[in-house]
Amino acid sequence: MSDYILETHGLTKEFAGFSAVSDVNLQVRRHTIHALIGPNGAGKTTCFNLLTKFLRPSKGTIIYNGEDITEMKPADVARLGLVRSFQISAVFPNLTALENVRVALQREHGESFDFWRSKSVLNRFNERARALLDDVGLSAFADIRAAEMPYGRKRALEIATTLALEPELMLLDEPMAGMGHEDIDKIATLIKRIAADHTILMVEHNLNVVSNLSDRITVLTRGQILAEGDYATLTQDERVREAYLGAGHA
Amino acid sequence: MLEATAPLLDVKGLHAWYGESHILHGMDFHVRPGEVVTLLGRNGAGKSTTLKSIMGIIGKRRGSVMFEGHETIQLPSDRIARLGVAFCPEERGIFASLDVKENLLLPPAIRPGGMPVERIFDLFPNLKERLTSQGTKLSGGEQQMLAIARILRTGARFLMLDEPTEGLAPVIIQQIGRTISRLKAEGFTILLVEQNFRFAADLADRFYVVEHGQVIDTFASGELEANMQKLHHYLGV
Amino acid sequence: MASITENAAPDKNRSMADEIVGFIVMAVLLAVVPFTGIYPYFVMQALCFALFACAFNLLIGYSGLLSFGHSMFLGTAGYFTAYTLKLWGVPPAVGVLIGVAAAAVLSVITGAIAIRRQGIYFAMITLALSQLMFFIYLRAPFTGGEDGIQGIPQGTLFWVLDLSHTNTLYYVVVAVFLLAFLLIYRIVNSPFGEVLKAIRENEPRAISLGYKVDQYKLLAFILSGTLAGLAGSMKMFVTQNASLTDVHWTMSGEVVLMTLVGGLGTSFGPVVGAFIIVAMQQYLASFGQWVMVMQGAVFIICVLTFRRGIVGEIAHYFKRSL
Amino acid sequence: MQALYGQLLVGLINGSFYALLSLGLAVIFGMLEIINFAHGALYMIGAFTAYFLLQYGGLNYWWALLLAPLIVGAFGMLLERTLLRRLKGLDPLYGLLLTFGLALVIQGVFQNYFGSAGMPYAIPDQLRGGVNLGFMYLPIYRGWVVIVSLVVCIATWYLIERTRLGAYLRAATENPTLVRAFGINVPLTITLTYGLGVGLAALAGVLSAPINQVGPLMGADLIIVVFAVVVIGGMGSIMGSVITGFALGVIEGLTKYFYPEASNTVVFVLMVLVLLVKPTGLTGRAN
Repeated sequence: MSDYILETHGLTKEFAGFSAVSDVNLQVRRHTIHALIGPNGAGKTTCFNLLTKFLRPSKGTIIYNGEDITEMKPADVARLGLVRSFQISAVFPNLTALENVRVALQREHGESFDFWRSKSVLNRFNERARALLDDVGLSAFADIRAAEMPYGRKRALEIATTLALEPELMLLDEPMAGMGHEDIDKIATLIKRIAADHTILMVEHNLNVVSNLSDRITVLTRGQILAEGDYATLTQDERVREAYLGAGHA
Repeated sequence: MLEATAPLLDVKGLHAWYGESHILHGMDFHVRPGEVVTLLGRNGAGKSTTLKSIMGIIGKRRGSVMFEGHETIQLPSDRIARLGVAFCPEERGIFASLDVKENLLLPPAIRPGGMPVERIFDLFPNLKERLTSQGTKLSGGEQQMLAIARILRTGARFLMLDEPTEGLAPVIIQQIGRTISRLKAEGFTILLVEQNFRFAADLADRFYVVEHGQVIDTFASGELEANMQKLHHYLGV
Repeated sequence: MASITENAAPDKNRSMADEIVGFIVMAVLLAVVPFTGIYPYFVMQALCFALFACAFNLLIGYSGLLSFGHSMFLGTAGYFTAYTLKLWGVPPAVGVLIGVAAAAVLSVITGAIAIRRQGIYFAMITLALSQLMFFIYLRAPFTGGEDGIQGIPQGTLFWVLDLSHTNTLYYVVVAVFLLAFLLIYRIVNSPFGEVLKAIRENEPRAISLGYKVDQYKLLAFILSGTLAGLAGSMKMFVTQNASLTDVHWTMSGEVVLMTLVGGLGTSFGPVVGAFIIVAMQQYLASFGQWVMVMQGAVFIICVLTFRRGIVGEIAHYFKRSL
Repeated sequence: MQALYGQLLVGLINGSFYALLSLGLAVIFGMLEIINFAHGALYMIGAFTAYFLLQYGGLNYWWALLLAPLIVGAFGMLLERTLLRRLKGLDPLYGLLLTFGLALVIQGVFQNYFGSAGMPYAIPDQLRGGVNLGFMYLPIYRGWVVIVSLVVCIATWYLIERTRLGAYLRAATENPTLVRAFGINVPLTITLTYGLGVGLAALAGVLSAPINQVGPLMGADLIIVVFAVVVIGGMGSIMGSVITGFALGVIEGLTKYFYPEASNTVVFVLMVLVLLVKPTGLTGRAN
């Protein structure tokens, strides 16, 4: 098994007229936190949607665990252990936190087409679901409907639901966007803890948010990779600072 | 001299909601005639929502938005536009089913004194050859110029630009910077939302820092150097 | 955006107690009907439409898929049961099985075609497919064309129950209806039902968890079409004929009306809606075409001001899940 | 061979109605995101308006061609203002349910007063008779219907694709919020667009009155075929709807000649085939 869980070769996506992502060669090392950052309009979200198969690439290939998943459907890729989160909170609003996690647990063990059996048969997952909720600090909210939770908790619930699938690679889309400071620290420590036995590719906007979190950072601007490296080297890199603060104008 | 004149735009206690999420928590700021004012802040702070609330294209809003002495908080967006407010959205909003010429001529003239088309072509020369090509077949930079050009024709004197430099090459950014300073020289009043801090620093007279849907600080352009550290912290760079 | 399945997501958790109580009340009411003055044939016909509406509600109420061609399943099962009973002389139970099987096969074929599109296109495709079936049955020899299949023997069920005897037929129809109602309740509250609920609440998220959503929608369509077939077969015993009106698009519209009036996404809404619409057609028959006008008006009023429907409003008001 | 050309002509005429109606549906769907189930009923009202204008107003066919689309179009705009407007922000399926209710009301009212049979409407004198083209005999009125439909379809295409008013309509279809932020009264544009779509249906009604007789049921079955046409053609482009409408009319005509039993199912069968091959329809705009 190569030590890269995910690799892209010449990944490109053209929309009418201009290419949102052009010729991106990304390599995500196993059991690390890899951050994909860049200012607005850099093509982060397009890149993210290409990797999670919610968008079809115009050119290039995506290799996951040595397998070419370029043409695969989103649901199939999720079954291989590459699971994504969403920027706008992706929970099942009218299901309780426990039920949210259980929907994910249920898929793994196959009886999702059983229309003749009572759903109480799913109660055997409750214990694992409560453990996952506990992992993300939501054990007290198991029976609360997701819609009634504040934003930070919804984000934690989403991560618990993703973890339920025991994914190998978790793709997080701006997990800290729109959060207050105290929530950011909570989610950051949670991601750090998860990274111990999972690989995480995270799209984020700000440099310092990923500073103590990521092992490796790729900076995207205008759909292309500008620079790669760890936080220390990148903060010195003038091109990165300029990409963010922008070049002065004449 | 500027302090004496009444503000062109005066926003007080502005709250706004996207569906159920409460985005603006009481914005207070103003813009005087002829000024270029920039809203700074991190992603999700509510900068774009502020512009959209002023334009009246947000689900629910409360508070006061006075424009040239008119209270616009209750008005539908087409009535606000007719008061002389022009908006250039972050995603630029170029219509794919229209060609460049149709995109350019779409916004109706709401007041005499709009910029004549020849004048627009010398501000944005490369739009001239692309008139018949389809709206979205333009490059990012050309689309941004078209989005600015089409609101100059209408006679509106107050322009709201949402992240005009987003995703653009440095040389294009410089061209847009020159255009904005020429518009400022011609007496347009501009409210700018911009991530590209240095781009905004050279253009704006005053800055407001927005966080979690509120204005938390404000600087004049002269005070920038002194507050660089604080700004970096605010912008989380 | 207020969605068509808002009833199915009650404000508080769906509690079993309310629905069990509701079911018992319904069963008792149905059981005593023959002892009251109510005309049993009216109740039997209404029950068949109630089952038809409950089957339809499984699709629209819980998966958000509006099918405008559900009459093709009602009519198909009715024709097949009528034909096998009258010309092959098979016993009633076998006739019903054949009818339901025919509806099931049709639902697999039409489902596979219609599922490829969503929302308004799905509705138009199902409408066009049922119109295709209408013209096929118009010409097919075995359906008897314009006047359909008449005078079908009711036969005796399991060699003991003589269905030509009104009260016997009545209790058989009630039994079948209650069993089917429980089956639908089971489907909604099964592991499969949980996935349907997740897809309805946030389809992209369900996909990202690895669910092949089209397969679940297709199974929901097949279950709904098959149960609608059961309603068609049962109705044949009550009306003793099978005709083109059962596959006409106005019949598809009627089942939508019944479910909308009663309450999309509620358990008992379709039953209440069916009784109201059948009563309206029966007791206002003397008004001729005005019945269609009234149905149209009820449609408009429900869509504009009464989207939860009767049972939906009651459930919402009393914070119950019905 | 005469019979083949005869059926081809019938196909072209049906195609004209399919084109006019699917064009109206596509314009309305583009702007209001509503499939107008009442479109068939409004087509029927168009024919009845011509009938009333003649019967009670003494105004002949030529007046009807002009006035019916305007009268019924205005009625359509009234419906949009009072009923359809309230559906803003709701699930588009409610639009289908509401307009289905409307279709029932309209059809029920007309059936009450006129029963189900159709009433004749005379072909105007100037368009009586026919001309022998050598390979076939062409009744003038039927030729007229095809030509008028073609002209109106192309004129509508030109209005939408090539004029400033059309640019407003296309832009408002694509991004109504932004167009309104430019100071354009989008709600009014929506009302006018619905009026245009309904006017096209009413015009088709007037054209069809002399051929298909004026009756309450004339629109009901036709609209379901038009739905299939719209599914096949996709609602991506105006010209796509028109071409698909005429093409399917001709194919239906050919089927009547070669295999008559399948004539009223061929459109649905074609829809199934198109869906299996290209789910998003010929013009490819996904739902």
